Amino acid sequence: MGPIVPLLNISNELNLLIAFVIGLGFGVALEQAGFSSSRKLAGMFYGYDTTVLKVFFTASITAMLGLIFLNYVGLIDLDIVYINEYYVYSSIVGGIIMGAGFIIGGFCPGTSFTAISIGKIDALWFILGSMIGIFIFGETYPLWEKLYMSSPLGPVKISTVLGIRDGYFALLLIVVASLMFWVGEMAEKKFKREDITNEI
Amino acid sequence: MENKVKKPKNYMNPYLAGILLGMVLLASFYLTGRGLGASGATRSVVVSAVSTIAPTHTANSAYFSKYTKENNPLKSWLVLEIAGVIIGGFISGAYAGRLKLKVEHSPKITPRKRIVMASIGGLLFGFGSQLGRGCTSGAALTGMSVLSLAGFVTMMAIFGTAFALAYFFKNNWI
Amino acid sequence: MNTRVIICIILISFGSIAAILPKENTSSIRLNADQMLHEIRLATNLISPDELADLLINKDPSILLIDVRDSIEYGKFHLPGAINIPLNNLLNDNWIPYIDQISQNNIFYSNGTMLSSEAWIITKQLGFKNNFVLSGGINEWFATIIKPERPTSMAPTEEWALYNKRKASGMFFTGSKASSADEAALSLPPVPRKKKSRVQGGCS
Amino acid sequence: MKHINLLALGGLIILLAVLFGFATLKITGKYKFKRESTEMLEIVSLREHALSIDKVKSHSTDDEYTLIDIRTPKEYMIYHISNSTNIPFDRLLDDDNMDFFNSPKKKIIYGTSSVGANAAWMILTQLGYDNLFILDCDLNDWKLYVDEKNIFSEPPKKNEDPKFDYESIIKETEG
Repeated sequence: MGPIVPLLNISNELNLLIAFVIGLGFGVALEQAGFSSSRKLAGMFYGYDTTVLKVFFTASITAMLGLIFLNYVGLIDLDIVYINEYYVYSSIVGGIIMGAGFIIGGFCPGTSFTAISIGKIDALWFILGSMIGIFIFGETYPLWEKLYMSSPLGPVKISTVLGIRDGYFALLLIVVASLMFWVGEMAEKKFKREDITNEI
Repeated sequence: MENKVKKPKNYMNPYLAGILLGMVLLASFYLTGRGLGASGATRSVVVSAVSTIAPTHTANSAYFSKYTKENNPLKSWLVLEIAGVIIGGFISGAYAGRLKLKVEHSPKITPRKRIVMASIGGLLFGFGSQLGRGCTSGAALTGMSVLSLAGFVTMMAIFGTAFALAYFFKNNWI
Repeated sequence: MNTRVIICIILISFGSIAAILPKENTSSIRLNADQMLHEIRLATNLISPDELADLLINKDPSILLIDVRDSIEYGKFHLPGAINIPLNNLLNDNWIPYIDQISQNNIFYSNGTMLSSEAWIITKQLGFKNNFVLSGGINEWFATIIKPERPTSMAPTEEWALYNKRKASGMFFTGSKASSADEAALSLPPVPRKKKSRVQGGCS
Repeated sequence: MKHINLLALGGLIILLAVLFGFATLKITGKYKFKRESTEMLEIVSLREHALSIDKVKSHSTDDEYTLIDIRTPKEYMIYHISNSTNIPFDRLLDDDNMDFFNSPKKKIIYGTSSVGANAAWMILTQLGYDNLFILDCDLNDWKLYVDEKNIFSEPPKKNEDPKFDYESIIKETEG
């Protein structure tokens, strides 16, 4: 009966070992998907390579369906699984700043670590930059504290907000994702960049 | 003279890699009840650095003091997970023959400009990930799979802004 | 048939299966129908008036009597040291710490055993521990302890012993000491049961 | 590369199928509680489900109600209220019994004591079944009062009715 660590209160060290192993899987999946190259990541926004879209949505849908089935089978207790708290303004403003950082820097924290692991120097600078960014946030925190803490709605789920069951929403998301995959592949043909794709 | 440079293997089919990543994420939920993350690890590194340099300062700084409760901020779940990511990435890169020290940049810009862009992007991302309580893997990917509204909003904000600003940074990439 | 089409077909098929799965069951309820049936058949939660009398006489501190009738009946008469939780606000927030705890033994009672067993079934389902029911309720309490029937003269000695014991305990409960027990019951703050809380996670 | 892809893909799908197959296999607790505890409290507090002897007596003749005896088949054989069907408490959750409770007819449950009938009523109502009632008296009283019609001058009291005047008895013994 999952989740294992909290329910069987596994020792912290073993939990950290599990974290490391999961990180291994995460690293392999990201690198194999091609997320270690910033130009492949940026490809989504210019159409020549929509890998990010495909991998990102397939991954979250697979995990979502997995959780739904595990919950139905009774193998996982969803009351214990972490659900991100929703703070309306900080999620939006934070997302916008991160979006800008994504298109300018070409990485996100997870992919930057994968890129640096195979020798990408620009990923190293991205990580240094993000450390400075975090430091700045920490130091100037009182300025943003009000925004950071404003309108907390707690771990609200999108299916409860829409008033439909988790299963329905998963199906809805899959249909939307399939359309996006189709559009993505069309875009790849339209904005074909032979020079970039052979290079990455 | 066998110095023919072996051509690196090409990337795994994105859908298959997506399912693999989904399985890893599901395993993380089943084993530990929490999803993946990344920006938290960078923050732990920053917190441990700042607290070693100026312990009194971090103790009374409103934000950092929240993360210095347990003795060693580096001994946190996310830091170990990111250590795994780095080694996992290395293994996969080695297998596929993609290990190479280089600055990947569009031919139109110099490596120096690329590095400047990367660090500015990193700065923005670091700041934004603290404000948004998680990055693409922590808030967006994990959040979406547990159907959390925060996950979807953050994901849409990130991708939306990136698409919107794509035009202005076109020559950085294409 | 490129992989995109295959993947989409697979995901849509699994998605539609997920969509028709029945609504998630009532999450807060811990026991399902079979387990509940089994618990009721075991009837390990019933305490007889004689057992209760012994517990009260030797002042067992871990006992808390909970009267599930409404406040009017409670006002007219209630067992010594009992607190009043009317059945319809059994699950109110201010009473939850009393019925969902691990440090004391609650004994639900009412005039009969209907209200008290209903209260017990509901608390048992939610996984609350150490709740019991006074079988027969106050009616039985009066019939055996307060006004025991005199056994016939030829009755065996055990019956007479039981009758005398009940007569004595009856005196205990009708003497002047009965009222003092009320205050003692509320002094013990119950230790709450440790519930599984949500894991801390994400990057915050 | 194409070949390995499809192979791995097949493996993953089989894994998912096995997981889901295991899901449908999980039959424990086939019948799930549909009503939350708070909703049960509201229904219970109405006290509409516990019928007195006289009410049940009047209903037992009209065919809109059926009587259900939850005692063991042996006890049912020895004595049972006329035209009642026997569904032992242990067999309550069997499939054919569950279908029986699905029928729209009003049903009155009775057992050796009203408390046993009440427990069965609680489980069935929480499983989502409706128009269920119980006979709020011990079967013995019913037998004496209805069948042999001699002992009691007025009908036997419900389980929750006070059988003594508590206050006066306490005052009288205290004085």
